[in-house]
Amino acid sequence: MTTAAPNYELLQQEGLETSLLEISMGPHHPSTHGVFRMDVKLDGETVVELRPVFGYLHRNHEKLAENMTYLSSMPFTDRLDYFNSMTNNWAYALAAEKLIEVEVPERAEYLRVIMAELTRLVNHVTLVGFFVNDLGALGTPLMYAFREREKILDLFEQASGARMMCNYFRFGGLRNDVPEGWLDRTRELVDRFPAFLDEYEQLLCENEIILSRTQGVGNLSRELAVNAGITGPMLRASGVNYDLRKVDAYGIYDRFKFRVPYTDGDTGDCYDRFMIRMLEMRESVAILKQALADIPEGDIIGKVSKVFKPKPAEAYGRIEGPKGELGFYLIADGTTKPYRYRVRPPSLINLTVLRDMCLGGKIADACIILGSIDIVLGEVDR
Amino acid sequence: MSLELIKDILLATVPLLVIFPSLFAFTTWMERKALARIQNRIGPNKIGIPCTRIGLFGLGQPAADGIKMIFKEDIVPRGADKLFHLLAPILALIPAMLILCFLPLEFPWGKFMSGQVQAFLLDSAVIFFFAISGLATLAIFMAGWASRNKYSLLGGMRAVAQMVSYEIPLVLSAVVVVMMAGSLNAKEIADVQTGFNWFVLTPWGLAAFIVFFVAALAETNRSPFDLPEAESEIIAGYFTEYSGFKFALFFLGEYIAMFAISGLAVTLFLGAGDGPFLAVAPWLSVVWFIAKIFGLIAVMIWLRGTLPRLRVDQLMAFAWKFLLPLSIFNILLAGMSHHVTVAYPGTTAQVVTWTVSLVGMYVMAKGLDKISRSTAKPREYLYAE
Amino acid sequence: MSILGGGIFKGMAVTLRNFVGSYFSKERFITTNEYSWRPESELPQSIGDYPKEEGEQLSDTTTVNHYSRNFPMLLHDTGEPMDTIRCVACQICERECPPQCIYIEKSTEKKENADGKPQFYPAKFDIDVSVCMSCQICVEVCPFDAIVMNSQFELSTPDRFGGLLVRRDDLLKSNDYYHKIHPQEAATRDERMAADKAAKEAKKKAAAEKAKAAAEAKAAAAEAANESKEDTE
Amino acid sequence: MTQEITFWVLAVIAVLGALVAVRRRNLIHGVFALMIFFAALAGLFLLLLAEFIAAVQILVYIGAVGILLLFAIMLTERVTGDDARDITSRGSFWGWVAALAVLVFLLLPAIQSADLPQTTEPYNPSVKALGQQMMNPYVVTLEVLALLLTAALIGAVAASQGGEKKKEDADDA
Amino acid sequence: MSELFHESLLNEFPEALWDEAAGAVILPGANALAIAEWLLASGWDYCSNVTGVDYLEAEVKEKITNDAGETETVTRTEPGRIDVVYHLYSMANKTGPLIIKQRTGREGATVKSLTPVWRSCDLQEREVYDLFGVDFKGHPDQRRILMWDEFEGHPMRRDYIEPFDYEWEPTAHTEILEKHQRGKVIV
Repeated sequence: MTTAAPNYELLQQEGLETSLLEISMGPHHPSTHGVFRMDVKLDGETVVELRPVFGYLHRNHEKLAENMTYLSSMPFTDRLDYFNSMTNNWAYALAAEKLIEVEVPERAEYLRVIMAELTRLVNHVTLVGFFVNDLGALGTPLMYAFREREKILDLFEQASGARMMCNYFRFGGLRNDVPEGWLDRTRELVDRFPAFLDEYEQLLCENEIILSRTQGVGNLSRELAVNAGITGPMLRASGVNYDLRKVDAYGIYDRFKFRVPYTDGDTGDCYDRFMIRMLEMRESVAILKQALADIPEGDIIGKVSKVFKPKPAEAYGRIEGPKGELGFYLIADGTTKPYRYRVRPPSLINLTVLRDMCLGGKIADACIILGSIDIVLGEVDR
Repeated sequence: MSLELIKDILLATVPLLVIFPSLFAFTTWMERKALARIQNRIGPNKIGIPCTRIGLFGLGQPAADGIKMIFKEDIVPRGADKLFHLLAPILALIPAMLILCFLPLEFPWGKFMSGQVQAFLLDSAVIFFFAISGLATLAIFMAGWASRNKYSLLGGMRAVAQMVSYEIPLVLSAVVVVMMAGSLNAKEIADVQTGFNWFVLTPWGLAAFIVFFVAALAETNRSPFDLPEAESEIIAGYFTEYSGFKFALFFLGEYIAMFAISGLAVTLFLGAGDGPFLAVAPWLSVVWFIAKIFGLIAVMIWLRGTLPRLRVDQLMAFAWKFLLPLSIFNILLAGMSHHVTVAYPGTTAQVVTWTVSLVGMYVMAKGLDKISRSTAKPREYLYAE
Repeated sequence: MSILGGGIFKGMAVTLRNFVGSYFSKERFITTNEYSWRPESELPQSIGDYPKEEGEQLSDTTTVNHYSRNFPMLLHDTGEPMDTIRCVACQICERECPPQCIYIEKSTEKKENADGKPQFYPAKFDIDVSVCMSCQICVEVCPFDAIVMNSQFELSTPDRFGGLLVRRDDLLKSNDYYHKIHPQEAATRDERMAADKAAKEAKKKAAAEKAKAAAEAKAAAAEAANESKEDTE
Repeated sequence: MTQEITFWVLAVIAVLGALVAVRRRNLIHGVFALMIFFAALAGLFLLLLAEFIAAVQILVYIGAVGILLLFAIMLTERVTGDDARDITSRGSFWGWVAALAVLVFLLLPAIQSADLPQTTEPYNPSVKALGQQMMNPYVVTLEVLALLLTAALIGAVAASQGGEKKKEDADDA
Repeated sequence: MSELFHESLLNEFPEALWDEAAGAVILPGANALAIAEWLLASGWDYCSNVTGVDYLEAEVKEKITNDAGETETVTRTEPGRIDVVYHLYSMANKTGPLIIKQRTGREGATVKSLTPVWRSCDLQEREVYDLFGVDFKGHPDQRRILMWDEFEGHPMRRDYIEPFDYEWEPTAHTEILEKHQRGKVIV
C-alpha cells in the first residue's frame, strides 16, 4: 500500500514537456487477474514508473495452518492457487510425507501424476485464453479454453467431488479411488485434446497481430531470471532448462518419457512465454497417455492415521506447479499441529521482475506482460 | 413555402430515420448471436414476446436493452463539464445520421419511384460524406475530455489520433473510384456500375476496396482497431463515465456510422443497389443495397470475434507506413491502366494491365509489410529430454 | 506464412469452422447439463413444469453422481429419523472441521439406537451453511459413518442471520436417499460398514471363545491345583 | 421566402458563435463555439448553392483546424482553461471607438458603392466545371500550391522529429 | 553434493555454526553478506525460499551429565529468537537445498538483507519484515507488502493479539464461534 493516497492531480512539471499522468490500475481493473494494483506513471502512453501493490486478498493462510491439524489445513491449500487445487494439495502432501514415513501405493502415484498433468492442461489453456483476452480478442479463445476446461473439471468433480476445490490428496495417497469408467473418460478426453490444440495453435500462433504485439515486449534476460528466482514456464522461456519434474524427479516422473521445451535465452519475451505454455500442453498430453496406459490396480492410500504427531523436524517439499516451483516448508514440533507452515508462492516471486520488464513499454504492454507472468492473487497474497 | 417541397424532404428523410435505427436494433441482436455462436454459446434467446416464455431466438433483446438503457440512472461525474458531457453523445449521433442521406438509396414510394429527385442529390456527395463523418472525431474527443477521468482522457486522445490518421487512406482509396467513375455524385457512381461491372471486380478497385474497408474499420473503432474503447487497458475508453441513455446514444452513433461507411463502401465498390432481377422489380435495388451492407457488417462481426487489438504506435505505423503509400500507389496504377486501355483498345491490353496492376499491388504490399514488421515471425524452440 | 495476412485468415477460418460447427456438431456446443441420477424421462423438459411436489427442489434432479458434494447431511437408517440416527454426538467432526461451522449439544440421557445399544444422540446439531466450505473432512474423521456429503445446492434464504443455520432435523436424510444420489459411494460405504460389523462380531465371538477357553483352562488349572493340594495334604 | 429565413438564422448563429468564441473564459468552449461559427458559414455557402465550397469548408476548417486547435490546447501545459483567470479588458472604450471608426469610414461606403450583379439567368454551379477550370487555366497554381503544402508537411515532421532528436542526444550524452 | 558442501562452507568461514537437527548453517550477523556472495560465486545461484520463524521464550528440560556422572534434568530458559531461513539451490549444476539461517533476538530484530546477492529475496524479505517485524539492513525498498501501511503490529508473531474488530456483526455463527473459542487455547 502506498503511504499517502497518490494524488490524482496532473503533476505540474517545470519546462514544457507534457505532465506525467499518474494512473492507479487499481484492484478493480479488468486485466489484473484479481485484486492486484499497479501505480503507473505515464508519459503519454509510455510507462515511466510502475509500482505493484499487494495485500488485497491477504487472509494470513499460514497463521490459520498453525492452529489446525495437518489434515485440516489440506482443504485450505485448494484456496491458494484456486486454478490448480490438485497441484497445491500434492505439494503440501509431499512436504508432510517427508515428516512421516509412509509408503504411497503405485496406483496412488499414477493417479497423482494424472491429476497434476490434467491441472497443468487446465492452467495453461486458460492462461493462454486470458493472455489473448488481454491482447483484445473479445473472449473467443477464452471461450474455447473454458469449453475444454469444463470437460476436465467434470472429471475432477466425478473423482474428487468438487470442480475447483478438490481436496483430493491425502498424506500417503488419495482420499478415494476414482469411480469406474473414469479412466476411460479421461483416455477419451486425452485422445481428443491434440486436435483441439492444433485448432488453438492455428487460431493464435501465426496471427500477425499477436506476433507483432507480443514479440520484443517484456524481455527477461537469463541472468536476471535466475537471480530473481523466477521459476516455471517463465524461466524456461528465458532460456534456462530447469524443470523440477526432471531435476527432483519427485513422485514417479522418472518413469515417463517427456520433453521440456525451452528457448536459447536471447529473447525471453511475452511471445516465448506464450509459446512455451502451448508446447508444454503437448508434453502433458504425452505424459497422460503413458500414465493412463499402464496404471495398475491396487489400494489408494498407505497406512497412516488421520491425525498424526510427527517427530520434531523440518521438511521442504517442492513440486513443478503450472505457475512455477510451489514449495511447502513445514517445521514439526511433535504436536498434531505444524509449528511453522510456509508456502513458497511462485506467482509472488515471479512478480519481482514486473517493474523491470514494464518500464519503457506502453500501457498496453504492461497489461500483457502481467498477463504473461500468470499470477493468481490467492497465491500471491496468501 | 411550398408544401410540395416539405413533402418531398419528409418523404426522403423520414424513412432514413425510421429504417436505420431499427436496422441498428437488428444488428445488435445479430452481433450478439453471431459472436455467441463463434464462441460455441447460444447467445440471447430468452426475450421474445413479452410476458410469455416463447423465446423467439432472443429477438426481443434489443428492445429490452433499449428500455433498460432508458431507465438506467444517468450518472454525471462531479468534476465533469456538464454541457459537453451532454453534447458529446448527441454530436456523435448527428453526423452519423446526416451522412446516411448521401447514400443513393431510392425508396420505392411516391415521386421518387423514377428516382430522379433525391433529397441530397448533390454533385459533391462524396466530399460531403467525408467532411461530415470527420465530425465524429470531435464528439469522441469531447466525451473523453468532458468526463474528467484519466482513462477516458487516454481513450479520447487515442481516438482522435486514430481517426485523423485513418481518414487519409479512406479518402485516397475513394479518390480512385471517383477518378474512374468521373463524378463525385453518388448516384452517377452507382449508375456507372450497373450491370455487374462493379468497381471491386477490377484489380485497382479490389485493392482500393481492401484499403477502404480496413480504414473504415479504424474509422468506426471496430475490432482490430478498437483502441479508444480497449477494455483490457483503459477500461471503456472515452465512454467510461457514461451510463443510461447517453451510453445508448453512443452505441447508436457507432452502429449508424458503421452502416453509413459500409453503405459508402457498397456505393463506391459493390455497385449500390445493382443486382439480378432489377428489370422485373426496380424496388429490389433497396433490398440489394441493404443486403450488401449486412454482408459487410457480418465480416466486421466475424473480425471482432477473431482478432486481438493493435497497439497505439503500431496502429499509427500501419496507417502512415502501410495504408497511405499503398493507396497512393493504387491511384498511380489506376491512372496507368486507364490510359493504357484508352490508348490500345482491345482485350490484350486489358489483360496485361490487369495482371501488371495485380502483381504490382501485391509486391508493393509485401515490401511495405516487410519494412514495417520485419522481425515478427513464428520461432522454433529447443527441447530437453 | 507466405501470403500477406496468412495467419489472420487461418485464424478466421477457425472461427468460421466453430461458427458453423456450433449448429451441427455436439462437440462444439456443450452447454446442456446432462448429468443426473434421475432417468432422462423424469428430467424437467423446461423450467415450467418443475418442481412437482411441494418441497422438492430442482437440484434433486441435476446433480452429478458419484462423489459430487455440497453440504453435509446426517444419515439415519430406514425408519423414523430420530430412532435410527447414526450420530452419537462424539464431537470429533466439530473439533476437526477447518472453518469450525458445526455446533453439537450432546443429549443428557442415552437412547436405543438401530441395533439396540443405548447411545447418546445429538440434542442439537447445527451446521452454519454460510461458513461451511464443503471440504468433506467431517465425513472422513467420523468413525460412525453418520455424516455424509449431500449434493443439494438450493439453500438460498432471504434471512441473512438465522436462515443459513441448518438445524438437525433438516440435516437428517435417510440412507436410501443417500443410495439414490451417490449410488456407488453409498454402496462402497455400506459394504465397508457391513465388513466392519462382521469383523467386530467375529472378533467378539473369537474373544468370547478365547475367554471361555481361558475360563475352562483356569477352571482346569484350578481343579489341577486343588487336586495337587489334596495330594499334598 | 425560405431563403431569407434560413439566411438570417444562419447569420445570427454565426455571429453568436463568434462572440462566444471570443468572450468565453474556458478555452475548450471557445474552440467549440468557433466550430459552430464555421458550420454556420458552411450553411451560408450551401445557401449560395456552392456545395463544393461548403463541403471543403466543413472538411478543412472543422475537421482539420478545429482538431488542430484542440490538440494545441491539449498538449500545452497549464492551459486547461477552467481555472479562474479573469480576462481584463482595460481599454474597452478605445476598442469601441476603433470599431465604429472602421464601420463608418470603411464598410458603409464600400457597401453603397458596390454594384451587386442582378443577374436573372439560373446559375447552376457544377463541380465538373470547377474541375475543368482548375485543370486548364490554373493548373500551374494548383501544382505550386501542392508543392507548398508538401514542403509544409515535411517541415512539420522535421520540426517534431527534431525535438525527439535533441532529447535523445541529451539522454545518450 | 549439498551435504558435503556445508563442510567446505564451515571450514571456509569458521565462525558459522552447524545446526545438526535442522541440517542448516547458521550465519553470524557480521559477515553474512560476504558469505552469501561467496555462496553465489560457488554456484548457489537460486535462492528459492525465505521464511521467518518465531520462537518464544521457553523452558527447555535437558538431561545433562553433571560433574558426578549421573544424568539429571536441568530446566534452562531458552531466550526467544527469530530465525530467517534461506533455502538455496543451484540451477547450474541442479543440486539440492543448502539451508542457511540468520538468527536475531525478538526485540529490535535486525538481520543483513541478502537481496543485493539474490534478487528473489526482495519480496519475501519484505513479507518477513511485514509479518515478523525483522528489519533487513540494506534492503532496497523495505515497506509493508501484505498489510496496509497504517497497520501496527506483526501478525505472524506467536504472541500477537488480534485487535478488537468493531465492524463485526453477530450472526447465527456467533454461538458456534464462542463454543470453539472456549474449547481452543491459542498456543
